[in-house]
This record gives sequence, C-alpha cells and structure tokens, in this order.
Amino acid sequence: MRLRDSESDARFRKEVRAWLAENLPVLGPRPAYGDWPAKKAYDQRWQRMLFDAGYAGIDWPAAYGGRGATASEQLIFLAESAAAGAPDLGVHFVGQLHAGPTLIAEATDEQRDFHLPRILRGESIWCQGFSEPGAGSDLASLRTRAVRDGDHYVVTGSKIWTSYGFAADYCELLVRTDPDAGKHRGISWLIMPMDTPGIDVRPLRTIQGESEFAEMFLDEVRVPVENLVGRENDGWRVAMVTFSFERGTSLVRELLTAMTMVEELATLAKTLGHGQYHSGPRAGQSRTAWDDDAIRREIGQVAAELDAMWALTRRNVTRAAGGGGVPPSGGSAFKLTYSEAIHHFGEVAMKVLERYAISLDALPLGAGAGLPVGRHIIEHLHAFAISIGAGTSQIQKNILAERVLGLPRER
Amino acid sequence: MRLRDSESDARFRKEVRAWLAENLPVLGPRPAYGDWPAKKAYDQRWQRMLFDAGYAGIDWPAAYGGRGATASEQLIFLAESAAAGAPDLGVHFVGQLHAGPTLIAEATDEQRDFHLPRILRGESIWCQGFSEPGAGSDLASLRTRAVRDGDHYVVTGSKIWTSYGFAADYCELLVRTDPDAGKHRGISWLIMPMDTPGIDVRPLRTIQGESEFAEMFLDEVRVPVENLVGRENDGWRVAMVTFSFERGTSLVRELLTAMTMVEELATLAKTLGHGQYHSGPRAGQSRTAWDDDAIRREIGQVAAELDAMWALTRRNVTRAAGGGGVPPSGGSAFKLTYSEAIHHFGEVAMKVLERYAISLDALPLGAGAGLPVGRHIIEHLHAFAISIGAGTSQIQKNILAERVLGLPRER
Amino acid sequence: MHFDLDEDGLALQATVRDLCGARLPLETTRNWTDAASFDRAAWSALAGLGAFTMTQPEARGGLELGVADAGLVFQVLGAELVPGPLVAAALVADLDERVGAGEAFATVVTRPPAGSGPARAGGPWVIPHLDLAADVYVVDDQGVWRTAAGAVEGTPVPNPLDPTTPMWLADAVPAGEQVGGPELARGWLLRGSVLASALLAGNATRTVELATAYAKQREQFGRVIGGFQAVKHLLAEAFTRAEVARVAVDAAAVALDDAGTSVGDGEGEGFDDGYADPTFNPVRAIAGARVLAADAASRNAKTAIQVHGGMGFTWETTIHLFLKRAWILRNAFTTPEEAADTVAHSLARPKWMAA
Amino acid sequence: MHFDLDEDGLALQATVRDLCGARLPLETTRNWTDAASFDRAAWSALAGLGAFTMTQPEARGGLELGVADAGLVFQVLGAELVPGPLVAAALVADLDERVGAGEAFATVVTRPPAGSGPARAGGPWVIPHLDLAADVYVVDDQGVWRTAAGAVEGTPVPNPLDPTTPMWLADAVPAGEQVGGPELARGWLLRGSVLASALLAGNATRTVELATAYAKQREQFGRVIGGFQAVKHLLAEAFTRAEVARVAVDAAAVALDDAGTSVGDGEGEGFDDGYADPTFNPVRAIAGARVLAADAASRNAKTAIQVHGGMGFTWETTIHLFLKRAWILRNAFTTPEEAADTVAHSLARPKWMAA
Repeated sequence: MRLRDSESDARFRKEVRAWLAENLPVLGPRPAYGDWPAKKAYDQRWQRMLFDAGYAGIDWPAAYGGRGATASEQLIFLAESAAAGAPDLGVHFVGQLHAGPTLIAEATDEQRDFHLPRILRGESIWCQGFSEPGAGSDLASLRTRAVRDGDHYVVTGSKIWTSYGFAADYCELLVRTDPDAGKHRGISWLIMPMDTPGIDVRPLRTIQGESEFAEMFLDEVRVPVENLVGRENDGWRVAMVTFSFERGTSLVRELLTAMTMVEELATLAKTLGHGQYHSGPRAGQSRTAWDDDAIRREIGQVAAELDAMWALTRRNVTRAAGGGGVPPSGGSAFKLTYSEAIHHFGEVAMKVLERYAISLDALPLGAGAGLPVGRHIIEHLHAFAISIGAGTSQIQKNILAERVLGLPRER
Repeated sequence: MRLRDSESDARFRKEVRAWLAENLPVLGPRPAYGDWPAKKAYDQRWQRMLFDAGYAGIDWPAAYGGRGATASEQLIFLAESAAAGAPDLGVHFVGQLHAGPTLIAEATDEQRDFHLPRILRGESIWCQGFSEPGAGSDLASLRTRAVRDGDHYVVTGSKIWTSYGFAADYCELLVRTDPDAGKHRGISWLIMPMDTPGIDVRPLRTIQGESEFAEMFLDEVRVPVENLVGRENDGWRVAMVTFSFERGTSLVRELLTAMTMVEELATLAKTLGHGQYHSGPRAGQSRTAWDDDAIRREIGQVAAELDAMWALTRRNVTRAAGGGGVPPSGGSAFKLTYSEAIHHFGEVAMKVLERYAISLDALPLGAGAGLPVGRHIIEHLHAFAISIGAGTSQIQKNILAERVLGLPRER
Repeated sequence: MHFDLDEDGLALQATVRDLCGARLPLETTRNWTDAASFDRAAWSALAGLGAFTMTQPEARGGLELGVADAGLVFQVLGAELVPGPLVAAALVADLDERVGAGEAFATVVTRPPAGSGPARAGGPWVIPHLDLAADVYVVDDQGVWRTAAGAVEGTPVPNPLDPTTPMWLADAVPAGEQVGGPELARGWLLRGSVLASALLAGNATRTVELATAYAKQREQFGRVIGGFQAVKHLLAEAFTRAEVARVAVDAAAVALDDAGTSVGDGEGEGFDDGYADPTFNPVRAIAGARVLAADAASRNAKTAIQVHGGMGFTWETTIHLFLKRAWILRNAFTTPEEAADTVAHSLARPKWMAA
Repeated sequence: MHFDLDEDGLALQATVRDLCGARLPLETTRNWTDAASFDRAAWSALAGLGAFTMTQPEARGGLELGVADAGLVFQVLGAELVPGPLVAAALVADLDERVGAGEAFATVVTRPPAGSGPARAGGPWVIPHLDLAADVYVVDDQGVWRTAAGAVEGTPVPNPLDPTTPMWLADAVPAGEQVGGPELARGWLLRGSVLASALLAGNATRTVELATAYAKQREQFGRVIGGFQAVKHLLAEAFTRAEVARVAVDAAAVALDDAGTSVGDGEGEGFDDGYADPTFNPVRAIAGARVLAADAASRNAKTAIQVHGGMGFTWETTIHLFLKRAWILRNAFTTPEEAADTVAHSLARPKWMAA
C-alpha cells in the first residue's frame, strides 16, 4: 500500500500548486451567495482557465479531450484546489460528473463529438432531470411521459432537484417511454436542449435558503429522437451507469472542502469566547471554545472522521482503477459515513458558535470580512442533502445489508 | 401537578428513613457477589424484617396482607431504600413483582391463601419459567409441553433466564397445553413446586460473570392440575397480566440505585487522576477525571437522563393509579430510554475509570474497601439485560410505532 | 404526588391550541420576520388568554397559577411555533403590566460575560426582536436592568438563522435603570430557562407528529414509508425523546413552584432545604430539562426532515423552521453544555458510599 | 498511490488466519487466563510466521516489511481474538530477538504520569501479563527502560475484565536499565498505538461477521431476524464502522512507514516536512485511527450482543469477549479521548482563511 506521492505525482502536485497560486488571484473574488448569474459567469471563467491550462477533464480519456491522467493525479488536483480555496465544479457539476461520463460510456459518436468538447470548455452547462416529486428514493417510479411523434419524443411531466436548472443548456432527462412495461423497463435517457419550448424552470428554495436547485415543468416538450442515449426503454441501465460515476467519488471535492472547514472551525474556536456561565465554578471566567475539552475533542473527532473518509476515497479510487468502478461496500459506506460526519461537524459547529449561531451569513463584527458563522450552519443543513439525496441513508443501509452482507431483501 | 410530599407522605418518608437508619446496621454486611446461598439468606432476613415492620407488599392490597399504601408511599419507600443502600428485592423479585400480583389478579382463593402470605414473609421464593432458548422476543413460540394425565400435567421441555432458579421454591411456568391451537391460544400458566422430581436447574453464567439466572430442564415433571392459574389454554392472557406488572415500574428500584451510582461515579471522578497525556499541551499535567469538561458534562447528562426517568416513573405511576396500568407509551418509553441511559452511564464510566477499568471486582488499592471499578462495569454490561430482556429495544420501538403512533404493523 | 396533567391543564392547553390554530397558524406566522409584519392583534389575543400572566397575581391581571401551568402553555406555543419574544413577555410581566397584557413588547438578554466575544473582547450583545421591543431588560449577577430599546444602537443580523427571530448585534447596551436585584435575576434565569425548555419540548413533540403524519401517507416502493421498520423506529425514538423531554420540563417547573422563593444555587454537595429527593432541586431539574429538551427538539426535527426526504429539504415545508427555532432556543438563558455542567455540580456524594 | 491490499497482503492475512484457526481457535484461547494455561507452542508457531518481526531486518529474523503489513497481520489477530502480549512482542522484537521469535515474553507499559492515580498520588502501575513476561519495558518521555519481571512486586487484579488479559497492580516498578532514548520511546508509542488500533479494527470486523451469521439463521416471529430492517440497518452501520476503521488504520500505518524516522510531534500548526497532505502526518493519522477503531470495536461488539439477544448475554457466546478486549485495547498506548485531542491539535489554520 502506498499513499505518498510518487515522483511524477509530486511533480504534478507542484505544478498544480504553482498554477493555482498564479491563476486564482486572476480569477477574482467569489460572487455573493445567491447571485446566480454571477456564479455562472465565475464558474465558466474558471472552467475555461482550467481547459486552457490542460486541467479540464483530468480523469477523462484523452481520446475525448480529457487529460487522461491517473486517479492519483485527479485526487491531487482536487486536494490542491480545496486547500487553495479554488472554485469547485459549480455549474459544471452535472456535465462533468454525470452527463459527460455517461455520454463517453453510452452515447453515439455524433453525440460525443458535439457535447464533450463543449462540456470541457465550460461552454455548455447541464442539469439533471431525474427526480420527481413522487419519485424520490424510488426513482424508478417516475411518471414523466415521452410519447413518440414522428422523429420526436413529446415529453410532459415535472421534475425536481434540477440542479443548476437556471443556468443549463442541456438536461439529462429520464422519461417513461413505455408505460406498460415493468417499472424499470420502460424508461429512456434523453438529452433535452433547455431552449426547447414548453420548459418552465422555477427556482427551488431549500432549507439552506437560495439554492442551485429548480423545479422543472415540462409541457409537450419536443425532443428529437436522435437525442436518445442508449436504446429506447433501456434508460434505467444508462441511469445506473450515470450513478456509478456519482457514487463514491462525486463528493470528493466536497469532502476536501469540509476538511478545510474543520480547520476554519478550529481557528474560530481559538478566538471565540465561550460559555455563558452566569453561575457555577466557571462564572465570570473567560475562555475560548477551544479551551473547552469537550468541544476541542469533538473537533478532533470530526477531523478524524473526515480524514478516514479521505483514506476511504483513496481506497475506493484504487479499487475502481482495478476495473468495475467503486464497489457498493465502498460507495455506500462512504456516503453513509460522510453524511454522519457532516451532521457531526454541524453539531460541533453549533457548540463552537453558540450565541453567534444566529445567521446564515457572516456576522458584521468589527472590521473586515466578518465572523463566518453562516457557512458552518449551511454546511450543517447541507448534511441533509447528503443523507437524503442520491439514495437516503436508509437506502444505503439496505444496499449494504442486502448486497454486501447478504441479508434477506425487503419484503 | 404535584411532586412535593404531602403531609402524610412526608410523615411516611421520615418514618421509613428512621426505620432504615435503625435496622440496616442490624442486617449486617452484604454478602460477596456470587455467594448465592448467603445472598438468599440475606434477602430472606431482610424481607422478614420488612414484613415485621409492616413494609412487605407496600402496594399490595391490605386484603392480601399488603400495606395497601399509596403509589406515592411505594415510591418514597423505594427512594429512601436506594439512598440508604438497603437491599433490593433480590431473590424475592419474581414473587413480589410477578407471581404475587398475578395470583392476586387471577388465582383462586385457595391459591392466594396458601402462597401470598409466604411470599410476603419471604418464606417462599419464586422463579420465572417463561423464556426458552428458541422463544426469546417471540415468547409465544414456546414449546415446553404439558400433557394432561389424570389430575396432573406432565411437563417436558427447557427454560432459560430462570432468575433465582437456584433458590426457588416455586416457579411461574408457561407451558403449551394445546399444540394444535394457534400460537397464542394453547398456553397455560402453572405454579410448579421446585421440589418436584424431573427438574434440573443449572446455573447460567452471563457476560457479567456469575448470575442469578439458570437454565431449567424439565423431564416429565408432574404438576397438579389444581396448580393451574386462570383457565387452561388461557395462559397467554395471564402472562400478559404478569407483564403488565413488570412493564413500567419493576425497574424503579434499579433506576434509583443507578442514580446513586452516578453520584458514586462523580465522587470517584473527583479523586481519580486522569489522562495519559505523554505528549501535547497536557503532557505532565495532573488533573482528575472531574477536571475534564467532557467527562464531567457527560456525567451531568447521564444524571439528567436518569432524573428524567424518575420523573417519567412518577408520571407512569400517576397514570396507572388512574386505572388501566401503565400505558404502553409510558412503559415502552421508560424501558427504551432507561436502557440507553444505562448504556450511556457505562460508556462514561469507562472514560472515568480509564486505565483502572480492568476488573469486574474492586481493585485492591491501598487500605480499605478498594476502588469500586467492577460494579460500574457490571452495570455497563447489565445495560444489555435491559435492552434485551423482557422485550428488546427493537420490540419496544415496534410497540411504540404501532400502538402509539399508529404506523402499519410489521408484515 | 399527582404528576400528570389534570383536566384544567388539558383544557388550558386546548384553549391556547385553538387560538393558535385560529390566529397564529404557521402558514401565516412564518412570515412575521420583523416588527412591520408582526400581527400585534393576534399577539394581544394570546396575551388575553393569560399566556404571559399565568403566574401573576390576580391584582395584576394574572391567573395565579404556577410555572408548571405556564410550562404547559409554553409547550403548546412551542408546538405551534409561535414567534415573538414569548419568554421575555412572561418574565417582564413581573414588572410591566402592558407587556403581560400584550400591549407592549420587551426583550430580555443576559449580559455577555467578560471575554466571551470574538477575540475575547467581551460582547457583542446579541439581542432578539429589538425592533419590536419597547424596552431591553438586561440580566446579570447584580440584578435586572431596563433600557429603552431606542437607546440601543444595534446592527441587524443579515439572513437570520430563524427567520422569525430577527437578531441585532450591539457593541454595548446602556446601563439603564435597575429594576430588580440578584434574586429577581436568578429567578428570571431559572424561569426563563424552563419556559424556553417548554418551547423546545413542544417543538420536539410537533415534529414527530408532522413526520408521523407524513410517513402514513407518503408512498415509496409501493407502500407507505411508515411501514418500513427503519422509519418506524426513527419515529418511535423521536416520540420517546419528546415524551421524556416533556416530563422533564414538567418536573422542573413543578420543582420551581414547590421551591417558591427559596431557590439555592444548586452547587456543591447537593441541595438541602428539607427535601429528601435531590431531583426536587429546581436548579438541577431545570438544567436537566434543558439538556433533554434541547436534544429532543434538534434531533426530532432532524429526524422529521430525514423522514420527509426531499420534501424536508425544501424551504416550503415547515420542518426546518422547527429545527432553526430549536437551535436558537437551545442557548436561551443557559446552554445544554452549561446545563449538563450544572447537573454534574449538583450531584452529592451518595449517603452509603464509604468515606 | 495504490491504497489497497495487494496479493501479498491478502496471502499474508490468509496464512495468519489459517494458523489461528488451526492453533489458536477461540474455543481454546478463551481459556488462556494465565501463564500456566497459555499455549507457548501455539504462540511460537505464530511467531514463526513472522507475526512479531514483520518490520525487523532479515538479519534479525525479520521480514523487512512495513508497519502497514504488520497492521494487516494484527487486524487478523484482532479478528481471531488471539490473547497474549501481542503488541509488546512486536515492539520488543526491536531489542530482544527471543521475544520476536516467540521464545520469551515481554510486557510494555507506559509510565503513569504524576498525579494520575487515585487520590492523585501517582501510580499505581497497571501491568498486563506480568506472570508470562520475562521483562517489563517502561516507556516514558526519556526513553525505554527494561526491568526483570521478577523484580516487580505486583498484586494480581481479581476477576480481570478481559479474562485472557490478566493484570497486575504495582505501586512501583524498579528503574531498570535504559535500553532506548526518546526517539525509540516515541516510535514505540506510535507503533504500539497503531498496532493496538489494528487489533481493534479486526475485532470490529469480526463481531459484524458473527452477528450477521447469527442473524441469518436465528428465527423469531416466523422469519430470520436478519430480514428485519432494524437488524439489517444495525448490521450495515456496524459493517461501515469496521470498514472505515480498517481504512483509517491502514492509512495510519502507511503514513508511519512513509514518514520513516522523521516523525514530528504533530502539535501546533500542522505537520510540515514537505508533504502536501496534512493527513499524511503519522501522529495525526495514528490518533485518528484510534478514535475510529476504538469506537468501531466497542460499538460493533455492542451491536453484536444486541443482535444475539439473550444468547449474546450468556458467557458461553464469545461476543462479550470481543467487547471486553476492545475495552482494554482502547486505552493501549493512548486513549480515544487523548487521541481526539491529538488530532485537534494537529489542525492547521486553512491556507485560504483570512488572517
């Protein structure tokens, strides 16, 4: 087993670090949270800079315009980006991690040639059209209908959790093309251009406040049959291919960012006074949250949990490189434990921030940037996105119990 | 809502406290753990002292030899006993809390007249013959057979978790009298004299070490038909009556003892040095477990949990006094939360005792009684008796979900 | 001993619940994000039931009941997620009848201990509902101090965590006028803490109800999700936490009533004023109630969000508002961490323990 | 980066597992409660595989492998619940070939810090396997010290918590002979900690396996209990904890191997010797591994007892032995509490954070 950088890894790390140090300042300041047009422009600018520097699609095959780099290099790139505070994929999430890899695996040459370069250059933005209000964990019960009419599908229905719907040029859309086939059998995977008439995208507010999610209502939207990916009624299998890219590694950058947030929380704890202690032996004593054994130790526990998730990522990536992708034991174990670690992080953050845990923004204290309380609370709330989205924690436990431990299936 | 002692309650408390202060020293020292004959004699001596003082069967009706006191007085008696370190029911547990109340509710006058005075005087000791190796949570699947032969039942089978089997004169025994009836329909409740031929009682060692439990093997044991309580094949209902006495209040004395053990743990924490801290900012510093914010606070949390269980007991007892016994919401909630609180207690105890958590006995340190580490660890292990015995925590959650919250029954 | 709600208590709760349903439904009150949107008439109606004057003498328009009864009312207010300076109103009613009657508003803050702010500089003050309040009452070790709200220079907190608990930061609060001594201050801290815990316990109860109702109708995989054992057990655990929290709050309020004005400080070797039972110590009982109620409220809201799945993650669904309120209330008048410490310090050496 | 077991690693584990099955089955080893009942031949056979000399040079009879490989072996030993001074043997092999070869036994203890005993008097020493050991090695800040076991006046601990880890208490341990400096002491603390964590991770893995197997065959209410979602989820959570603990232990051992002898103290503003990734800091990684492995072992054993129901509460079933061993190992060379503190102290200020 090796974790240390090989010589070429070390070279790559050095190169990436230098490039980030040089180019991040050029990118300019991050737009305010909730300013979606600015966010889109910012993410696209960064993606173009990455592309020009050869860092777009680091783990995509060279044949499709990617860097064709090793899994190690991909992880190094992510780690260095997080440590430097570089942007994450943002509006490119679906295109880079979902649609792109799915097209590489399943699309026609024409589809690939058209879409993949645009995704890599940050020119076309994708959104996801999988979930529906009535089809959450039970995704296969989706009801959005696509009826064949000549060389088009006519699509009617509604979708939810359409991430970056406001910004998207294309949608990876799951539709029911055969209502009479079995639940999993009559589904197809379509590329839907978002400028087609009949699409109504409405922003979706989440418990975190403004969000990148939308609801999408489809009223007789005409999608060309040539936009089918894979075969008609074979969309469930294609979607499983899509998910195989999501499970296990799509949360890596997020994990790495969370690891730096624990560092930030520790730093805050060292400066924030703590405890009301109007009575008792502590009354009137001044101390920081960091001085509190329980809080400090709990920060250490959360860091240990996240460090282990980072180690698990390395194991998952090693296994995936051996072929067959991330095994369910690794993918579900990651998602389950990561969501618990983030919930735990959030609980500790509430204790550290204590009386200042009162805003989803920064607190206007003194000069400068303010006290960054909001993003720790938003991260706490975001834990639900992990424990609910892409298969709830309950579903992950079923997967582990049934597929890995061999216990009886749900009746 | 009232919690404070009424005038008569206060008088009773004073009287009990004075009596305990006078009589406990007369009783003599508690026998060593695992010395069962001495334990039996000790418990019987105490029960006789209680009887002579009018404190046997405090909540039993006067008509059956009890004190016929109020629920308040019963709780006061238990609280004062625990605070003074007086013995709990010990070998009389089944007779006093299970068999006796069941006989009062269901037995014939002859059965009552014979057994109840003996139970109250501590002359006859009872054991429980309900559980079987194959019938744990699913008690109704029990297989011990009783075949009618003239005016006797001939009983063959095996039982487990026969508490105080080594000491018992009688057994409350559940047997299957009709193998063809439905699972719950063919069961009967018998009084089995333990000196009947064919009974083989073997001590059962538990994870706590020596225990009051036994396995019991029955080989054509002849039990007179007149020892049937309730009607033949109606034993499941009678057993439910038995359990209605167990659920909710049988753990009260144990709870009260646990509350004093938290006090003991806090006292230990104040004197025990803590932390290895060979490196880091704490290296070489001397401090007690109590100085550790996390440990001290966790002791406080456990105390708060147990205090709440004591409050819940008062609510349950108040409701039971209104008729209908302890409701499932109260009984299952108590058992579930109490078992979690004891598990929590045990985990804190491991942290307090740290390097000294190495024995199920007291540690021979210095002069005197030694460091009482073992009983805190035994209490930790005992938590499993609560979370597994008399309906596992999983069963309690089913009861709450189905009977109280009205969620669908298990399929 | 009779430790359960009697008919009067149940009727009281029903009356308040009915009013909340009619005048303070959550669909409406979730929009009361500032003084301008706050419905003073509905608040007055609530005050008209005596919600804030339960413990006041009749002469002051009160009901002459105990803190235990006030706690029952506040459990309902917590379950209905009523916004506004509820606990402050119940405390300040001691001094200002207009506040008890719902004709004026007040806010109560505890003085931040020296060195408690960022960079250990002391402060800033965190003041809820400053726009609504006529007066700010400051509680510290010396007593209770009143300052006109208009005299406080506050900066509004952007994007408040709990949308209907707007907050202000202030570097300082003018000294104001002393309106009570250390005894009143101590009394307010205890009563304020137990009433905030009552709100938390009610909060914990309601999120289980909402999640249970949702689990009974939401279908996935061809059955209602409430039929899955995992969901059943999550809800059973949440129900139990709420029950236990309510019992703990009731016991704490009763202990405070029973103790009357003779409240010790609960420190050191236990509470000793003639009670036999150490859990009758109101300082210990109130601290313990906070530990359990804060835990129950935040964990139950989390459970409810999880059970609601994607719906629980939307702003539209109300569950998150319960969680956010719970996060604010956990630190009201004490914190669960400080409270656990208080319980620990209340533990005496057991009588039977060898010296 | 290749962070998974390769064929050599898997073969190594299989060899050790086979030997344990043949020579050290739990039905037998559970009775090795003292030196008299201890099967020295089986121990020698284990040593013969190189279990204690994985990291030793070939010249000293070692396999010249890394701590990571030793960790893999110790995970198997933990899963098989092999008794005896395992970690001590692997450390003392640095100094005494007979111990590495399984021909003699040693025990390693850390010096109790001043004031760590009851009444803060310092001591007493807690010494496992004193009857078996030829020598007692003491680790402290100054280095490593050797004393003949016969020179230590120990009082046997009655009814040891873990029956096969007999313990002695001693008021003092003679100073003995210094056999290593601070660097060796620090190295032993780290290696000892990660090997103990490997035992814990193996322990955690086995209890899930045992509980899963039981859940597949035990029927209640007309079906195997492993079909109940509550049981499935308990086991899935336990499985996950074990997987994560193993990964954490592997990463910690690899980090120690990679760091070679240049182990910093991990305190202050992070670890800085040219590594880019702070998790490569072996002090942090080893501490983190203890946090997770100790938690996984004790919680998984508890889960396994619960799943076994009444059977899990009997002495006869072996699960409780895993729990008790886990409780002993949690405090070996560090504690989970101290380890969490160590991780916290290893956290640096993030690069991107405003000053």
